[in-house]
Amino acid sequence: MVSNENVNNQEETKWLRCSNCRDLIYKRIFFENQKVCPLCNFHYRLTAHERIELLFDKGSFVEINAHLSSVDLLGFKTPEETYEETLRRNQEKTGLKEACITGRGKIKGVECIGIVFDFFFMGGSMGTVVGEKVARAFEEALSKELPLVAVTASGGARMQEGIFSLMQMAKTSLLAGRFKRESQKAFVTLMTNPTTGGVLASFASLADFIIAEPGALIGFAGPRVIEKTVKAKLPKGFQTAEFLYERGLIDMVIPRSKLSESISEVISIGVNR
Amino acid sequence: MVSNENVNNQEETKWLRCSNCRDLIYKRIFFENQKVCPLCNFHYRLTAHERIELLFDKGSFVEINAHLSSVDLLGFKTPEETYEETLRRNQEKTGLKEACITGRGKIKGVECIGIVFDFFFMGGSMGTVVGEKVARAFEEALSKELPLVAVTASGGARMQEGIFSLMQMAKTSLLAGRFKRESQKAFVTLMTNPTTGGVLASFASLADFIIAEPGALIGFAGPRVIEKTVKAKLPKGFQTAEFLYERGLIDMVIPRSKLSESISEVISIGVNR
Amino acid sequence: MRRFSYDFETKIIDLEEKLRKVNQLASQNPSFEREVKELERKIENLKKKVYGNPTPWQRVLFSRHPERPKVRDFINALINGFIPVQGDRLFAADNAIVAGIGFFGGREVAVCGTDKGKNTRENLTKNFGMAHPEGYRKCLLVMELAERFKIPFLTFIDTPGAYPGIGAEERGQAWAIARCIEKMLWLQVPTLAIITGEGGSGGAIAIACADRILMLENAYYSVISPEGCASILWHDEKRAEEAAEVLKLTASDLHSFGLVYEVIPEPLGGCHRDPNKIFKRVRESIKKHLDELMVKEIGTILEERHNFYRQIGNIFK
Amino acid sequence: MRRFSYDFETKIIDLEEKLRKVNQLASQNPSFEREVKELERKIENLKKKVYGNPTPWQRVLFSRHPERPKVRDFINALINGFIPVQGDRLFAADNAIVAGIGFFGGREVAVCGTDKGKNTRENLTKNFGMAHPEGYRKCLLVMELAERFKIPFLTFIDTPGAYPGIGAEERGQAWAIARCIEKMLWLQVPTLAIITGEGGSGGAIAIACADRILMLENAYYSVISPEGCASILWHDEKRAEEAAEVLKLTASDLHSFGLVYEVIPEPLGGCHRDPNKIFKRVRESIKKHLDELMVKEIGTILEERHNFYRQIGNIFK
Ligand SMILES: [Zn+2]
Ligand SMILES: [Zn+2]
Repeated sequence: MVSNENVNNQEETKWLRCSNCRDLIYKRIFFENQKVCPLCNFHYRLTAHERIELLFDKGSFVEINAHLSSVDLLGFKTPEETYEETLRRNQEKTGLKEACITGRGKIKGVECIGIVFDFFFMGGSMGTVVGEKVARAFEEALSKELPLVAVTASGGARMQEGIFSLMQMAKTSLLAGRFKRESQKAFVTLMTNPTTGGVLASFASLADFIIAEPGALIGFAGPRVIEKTVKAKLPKGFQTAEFLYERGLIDMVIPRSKLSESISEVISIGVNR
Repeated sequence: MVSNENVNNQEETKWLRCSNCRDLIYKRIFFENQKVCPLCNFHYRLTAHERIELLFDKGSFVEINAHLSSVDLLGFKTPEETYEETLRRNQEKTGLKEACITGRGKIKGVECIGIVFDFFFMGGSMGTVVGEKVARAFEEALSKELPLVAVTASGGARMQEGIFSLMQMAKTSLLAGRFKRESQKAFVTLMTNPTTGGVLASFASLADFIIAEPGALIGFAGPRVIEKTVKAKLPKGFQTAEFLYERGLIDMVIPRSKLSESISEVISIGVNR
Repeated sequence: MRRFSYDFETKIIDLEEKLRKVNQLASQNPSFEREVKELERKIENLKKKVYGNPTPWQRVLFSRHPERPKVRDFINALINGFIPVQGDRLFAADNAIVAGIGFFGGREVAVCGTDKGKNTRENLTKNFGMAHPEGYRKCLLVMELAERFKIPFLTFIDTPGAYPGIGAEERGQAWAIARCIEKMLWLQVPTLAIITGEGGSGGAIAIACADRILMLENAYYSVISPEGCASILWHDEKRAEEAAEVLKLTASDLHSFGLVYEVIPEPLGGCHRDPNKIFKRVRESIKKHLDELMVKEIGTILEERHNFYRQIGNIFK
Repeated sequence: MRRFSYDFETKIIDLEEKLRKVNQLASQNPSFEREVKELERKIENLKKKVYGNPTPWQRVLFSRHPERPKVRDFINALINGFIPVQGDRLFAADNAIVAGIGFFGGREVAVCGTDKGKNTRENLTKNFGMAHPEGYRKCLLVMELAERFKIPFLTFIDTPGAYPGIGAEERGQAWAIARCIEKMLWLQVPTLAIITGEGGSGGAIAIACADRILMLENAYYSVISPEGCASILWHDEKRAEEAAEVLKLTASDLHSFGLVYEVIPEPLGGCHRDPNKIFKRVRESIKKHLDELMVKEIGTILEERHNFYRQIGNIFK
């Protein structure tokens, strides 16, 4: 992440150091630039709220199913922490109830249902509540005849909910499948850094069109797991958005500043029918 | 092909030379072995009649649409020969009216519709009559609720019929598609040496199960065309049945002696429903 | 810079070059205007003579003209808000196929086309418009999108054929083409194919099995390239010109056979001489045919489509 | 040859070895029969003690036992006239997936399974039962065959997970798995999944979204391997045993959650100790569930299937 390490003390309120290019960024520019490094174009992670503010027309987003909050279905605990403690810690840290926000809003004037993941909440992992919110978002889009935009940032399934978490892959794919069969509106996924595991291997990759942010890590297995399995260094750029674009797995790589425009074009499909 | 070149004169009635392994084969053994070289297992081409005799239960095959014979739709002629002359020459050579025979018969007791190509008739090329016979075979299988077995041996579309020949790819694919949508009986292709071009790129590769004879050349483009395009020697075994089997494009490579058995098993699917 | 020309039109290109120069002079010195007029008349006459009744082979040459508008030029000119589909979501992104969804007029359409490059560098990434299996599988995806959104499916075709290469065979070129043909014939939306340049064999028919096939006047559509045909018949690729005659591959031949629904006329000498005119004509033609197709029930469309492809060439002894 | 054993069962395996020897002696010298009886009793008691109430981790070990029947053993034992589907008709033939059509009893079924090898050589060609995208795409083909022939779709699952490799990522492992899940959930025929050994995460659920999920007693089904979980929680794979506890991954856990329809009991100490018995039980179980499913309308089946997957884990604050 961006930090102010090695920044001259007097100046540390003004400057940040980019963890990617290691160069100094003027703080105000960094935030004006939507948390993209103006020097190396590295796209820093956004919180779900930041993403919503960036993507949706000002004040248009209205959250739905905000109240849903996870319970500990397995009685999952380690000597260090119970799952309920983990949840509470993440809720306090992020101010969110769960790892995604869903709602209805407008992107460049085009009304749609949005699913926005927050990686800062337990790595954007998909447990029963995330799965349920995703499912309800599809149902809402279907019943309101609106397009659906899913913005993913997730390490995958939520280990702490065990098999229930794995089963959210089925639940969300079921609903994505229903939407594609019963609606004529578009379903678009915007994959941001990172989108991996059970979220990628379920509804996210089933979209009509897949857009990604530059440099985003996108893959089924994590790079370290792969490295360990194949016992070799991974090729440069492996599992980046650009890598998948080259291989025809995603349709567009769009810089953050152009996302609203591109997404609004895609979700315009069928809007007037 | 098998020949008696370089065979000692006195013995030439008894021996043949295998064009593949260059070894001598005892003639009687060669024919007993269904025209497969007993030494190198090379599968020599069969005429449509030989194939029918080998595959179908004795006396069970009854030809349909035998009368269909091509006309010259384009007025195709070269300074050397008109298309009608080419047709007549091939009819006299093979005793066939066209490059495939279609009919109804039994394979190890299982009734089915058969399409059997004859490479000796203009390289088994698919013109309007072949296309029509294939289409009618599918229709017959559909209306009689029988499985369909297509035995292909073809260089592709028939140049002399120009665009009409190309359009047989559409016609036969349309009917293969109809059969797969409306029938619950099996559609099996047996690809023999060679199966290429427009026949492979239409109904033949749309089968539920694809079987091939060992060593058969199977591919979209001819090896010489590819060699010319890529300006390189082709890998050993390229475009053989075994090569495609390794790559998951066909399901089985079955020696000639076991074909009836294997095909009868496959077409038993759904027969009793 | 010397413009590209074929042997039979060198004179015209030369005169046009001269005309350009004389025009420049005339703009400064009005006394040259008479010369301009004369040159124009000369060129006009020569064009009528040379271009008035092109041989099949000359049409093949026009269809391959390096300056001929490429498929993406047609898409750029005719489709607004084009949203590209990049690859097959299986193996690769084939640049020889341009595909996506966009607006034709106010109407949403799904579009696929075989795209050639405009120069050597582009042609390397686009394989000279010869698609790999992954290109055809990209088309399958877009066909699914057309059904998913219940919008018409449009194809633009300009390809010497499907790519004959090692990887293409390894990954089932024939399988991909057959799947495309079958799927397009059964597609539950209206379909329209426009052959804008080369309609090369299996590589073309893969995405040409439409309700109506339109062809530009100088496009060709053939079971085999003239060169390939000559090579088989006479073991001599140079006799392609003769082969082009016997194959009956021109738009007007195919229209007379009842296979092509409409021939879209080109400016004299090939549509690269006036791209905007051809874009306009193609636009009008597509609009007319889509309008006609869109008022029909989908059941009727499929029945007519199937009847059409079922009866092709049904003349037997 | 020394038989394979886990630490906690070494004593049993040792005694069984002795029993075999004493049995040989007894066949020649009846005076040993008493010793046989005694050993048998001893073993029986020990088995009850050691095997009677295995920990989750011990079940994981059983599920991975090298002698445990592999998926193709189940297919060989239960399916007659098996006609294999070799590959995905797109890119490759993945040996980690066994798939095809055959007869279960007198009934036609389409079958897919993740197959492990029985030795190192086999495991190399089968990637230890970890499928590549082409393996899952082979399953998609077989699902289409199931619909085409209107026959039930059966899956056998025994995989540590989908293969985490470079080629697998390049060719869209996640895309293939998602497609499988979606297609299976919408498949227009009855479906049945049997987890026979390891039910490893995404690689397992890809072909486990069935109307009913059955599990062998010592099989496990988990969002992550115990090792992976331990590695994340404590940066220590060796604490897999603890992770196996917290993950609640055993058949009986999953049955109590209502996720698994039936647990098929295994012989004490794991089903490799009596393969024929487990084949018989699995056969009976499949028969029962297919019989029950086949009398339902397909509309009812899909409705029940969708309701089931829609409500999983719906307990919120
Ligand atoms: Zn930077
Ligand atoms: Zn030989």
